[in-house]
Amino acid sequence: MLSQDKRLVIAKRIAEELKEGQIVNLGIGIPTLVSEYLDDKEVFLQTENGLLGMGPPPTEENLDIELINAGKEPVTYLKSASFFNSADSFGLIRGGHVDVAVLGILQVDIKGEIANWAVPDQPILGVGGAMDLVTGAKKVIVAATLFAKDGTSKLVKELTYKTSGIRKVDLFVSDYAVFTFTDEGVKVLEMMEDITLDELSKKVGFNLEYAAEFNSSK
Amino acid sequence: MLSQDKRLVIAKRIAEELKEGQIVNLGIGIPTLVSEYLDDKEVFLQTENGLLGMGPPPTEENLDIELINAGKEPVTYLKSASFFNSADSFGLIRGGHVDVAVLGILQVDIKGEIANWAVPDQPILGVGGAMDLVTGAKKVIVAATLFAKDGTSKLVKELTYKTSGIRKVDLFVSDYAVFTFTDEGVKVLEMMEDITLDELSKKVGFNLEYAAEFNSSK
Amino acid sequence: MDKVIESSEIRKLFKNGDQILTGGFGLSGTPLTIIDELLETDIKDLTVVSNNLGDLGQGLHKLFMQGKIKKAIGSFFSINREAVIAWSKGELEIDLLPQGTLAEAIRCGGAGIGGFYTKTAVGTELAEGKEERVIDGERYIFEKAIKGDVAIIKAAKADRLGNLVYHTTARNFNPMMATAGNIVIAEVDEIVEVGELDPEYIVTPHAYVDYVIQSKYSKVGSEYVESR
Amino acid sequence: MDKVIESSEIRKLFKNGDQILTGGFGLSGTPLTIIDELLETDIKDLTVVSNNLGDLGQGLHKLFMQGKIKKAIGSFFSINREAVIAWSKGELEIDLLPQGTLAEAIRCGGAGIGGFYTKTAVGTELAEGKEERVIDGERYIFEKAIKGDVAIIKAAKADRLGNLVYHTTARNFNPMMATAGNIVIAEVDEIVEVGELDPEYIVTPHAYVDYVIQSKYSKVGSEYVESR
Repeated sequence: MLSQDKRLVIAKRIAEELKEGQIVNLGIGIPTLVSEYLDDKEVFLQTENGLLGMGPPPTEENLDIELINAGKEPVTYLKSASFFNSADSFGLIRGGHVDVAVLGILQVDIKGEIANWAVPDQPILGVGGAMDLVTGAKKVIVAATLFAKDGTSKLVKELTYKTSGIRKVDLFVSDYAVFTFTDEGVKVLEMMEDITLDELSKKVGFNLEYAAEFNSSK
Repeated sequence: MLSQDKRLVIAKRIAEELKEGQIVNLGIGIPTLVSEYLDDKEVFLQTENGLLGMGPPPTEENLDIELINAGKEPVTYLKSASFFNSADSFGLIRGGHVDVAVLGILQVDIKGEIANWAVPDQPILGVGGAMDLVTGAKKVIVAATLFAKDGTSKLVKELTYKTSGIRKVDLFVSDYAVFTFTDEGVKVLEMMEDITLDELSKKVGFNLEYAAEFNSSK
Repeated sequence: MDKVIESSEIRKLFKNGDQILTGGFGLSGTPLTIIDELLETDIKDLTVVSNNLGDLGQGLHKLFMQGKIKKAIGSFFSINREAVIAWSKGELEIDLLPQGTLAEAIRCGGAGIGGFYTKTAVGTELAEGKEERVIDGERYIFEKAIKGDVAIIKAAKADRLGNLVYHTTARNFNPMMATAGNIVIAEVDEIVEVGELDPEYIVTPHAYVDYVIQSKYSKVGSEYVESR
Repeated sequence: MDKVIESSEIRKLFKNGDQILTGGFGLSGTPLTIIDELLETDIKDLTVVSNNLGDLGQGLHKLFMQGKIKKAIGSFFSINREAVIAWSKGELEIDLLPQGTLAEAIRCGGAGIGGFYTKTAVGTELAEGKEERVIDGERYIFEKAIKGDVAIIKAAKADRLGNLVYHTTARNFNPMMATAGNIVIAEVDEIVEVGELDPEYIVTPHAYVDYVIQSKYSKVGSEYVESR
């Protein structure tokens, strides 16, 4: 698959995971694409700079550059929306009132701990709301291609990049497979490609197991 | 003087102390009377249950029992007013944004520490906003008759009632005299009655001194 | 989505021993209809977090008189004579907090803050047994966040999703209580359609609210009267 | 009372070494006119508290390029290439905080809270050297409140007393910054008479605001343009 196609497949699969009525925060990158696959499902998008009820990007006509999302892109708002300040916005996030956060990652380890803010060998001068979202959301889904551009697996035995927090994520939707994280660690929930468990294990570099609820029909 | 006259004299003297544009919180009792002597001076009254810009009591016609002050009496609001929640209201108080708090007291000691919440030999089940106001207001003025009903002085060498906090008050306006509190302790700033310093000292039970800025013309 | 339910349906949301966060200052902003529904249940041993325990024999006062309250956490109970007597006899536990500390502790509970340091009450009886810490040369005491099993609040208007706006000083503790309850029930004077409340002016976003009920009380002169 | 002044009058309110709290997220809600006035002064060695250091070469970015900023406290500086280079060379101090921790620390600074415990960043590099505490079985780290000498903020409308309302996501950090500055200057798009703002909807009460100036910037398409 082309890179953009992979991204869309991941976004679409995550959209299926969201439930009617949920409060959802979508991170920058693939997570942002999830909103395009929600169809009729009413989920309420929160953006940490102070809006619940974010709508699609504006047309040129109704562009308002003060009305932006956390990625600083212009957005619109829905009629159910509300605006609030940054302290209250992070109160919503950290206090456990966001049902699902969908986040990009650099790495996720086999226990579900993620690294998504600090690129190695580069000055680390940005964290934004990444750590608050990992810590506070009721459910965290990570969205990423399974392999970095240099071919290394983002699913790792131990993080080599800096951790975003001690909170374990719930789900990792990649272009090859969907992984769940329980007390027993990572398990394969679904294959997204026509690939065997052995082949996938070889690719990531360690043995993977199916989850009890593995769905082979997907 | 009759008891009510004394209260009015104290309230009037405190009104003189307030400056145009100040944010002022008036406690229950004599402090509430201060608002009647503000004349044309524009001060903004804050009430800790969530209103800045409190107006006079309502007429029967415009009574709204949800619109009350901290003493649970119906009030009105001025056109410059704003409403906020209790956490923000105490942020305003504790954060030092109230210029003057005028408070009733049971006792004030010679260093300026006050007791105004717990009556001895009675169950202590109420504190309300008393301690927040003592702690947070930029200036604290206490308003009380100098002597309790049993004749004992409210100005004492050491508190025998429970303290409201370590913060020292700035001014004590009583029916006999106005007292200031500096690092050197209590001083007499003005006489409110035709009485000598000696007579006053005898009445309170210890020696009092004039403040450097004592104003004999008052 | 529609969060509006019949008031009687809320009875099943409570259980024995719950910690109930209750909005209101005096009776202003108190969810009187929700409290009436609680009176119809056999729930007991409640811990109530509220500035006061009702007023003038109304609101939480009725709940207390029915013997449902085991413990009260708040700032001002002195005027509730019966509560004072019960406390003296050891029949009612009371945790007394300065009003600002109470408000802040609930805000923290809803915002994922574990606790905070306040200047208020340093050196007083209410600081006894509490950790003291000097920050930048000033003395502070530690206070833990407060959360609840159920928050019962009163607002002026709700839309069907649960966005809320308040009326004057009836706002008081309600917005914080709304953030800190596991289940949040809002009683309102008026229910409107989604889109009727201005997004700039919504005080409590719908994310915090689980159920909305129509209040049965109206203001008539100087009283709250059950009228519906 | 009238807090409205000419924008050039604010220059005298700053001094070398000040800690300046600045509202805004990206450029949305950033007081661009106030920053331009600062550029006209010879003030230096500033510590700036702000989510980011401007964007697209505007706002605080200009102040930084003029060499006035000694230290920045915020959550996201990565996109400011020049700041990153200066930091690498040791010419710029940076305190990096998670965005929610930053917002909360400023709110505490304005509200008389000395510090607080947050779950965010526990176990990460940003928690290094910070006190950890377990509250009810969960791990938290301690963060100190943040205050400033001057807060510079941007609102949509002010009345002449300084009551403020905001526009959509341009609200962001501004209401907190307004509470935590010793001197608070608000830049606004529109100045109205007292009484024109609804008391229920005022976000920042006038008690927090010392000076109000008219913004010289307008939104034109996808840009903020100096137009007055």
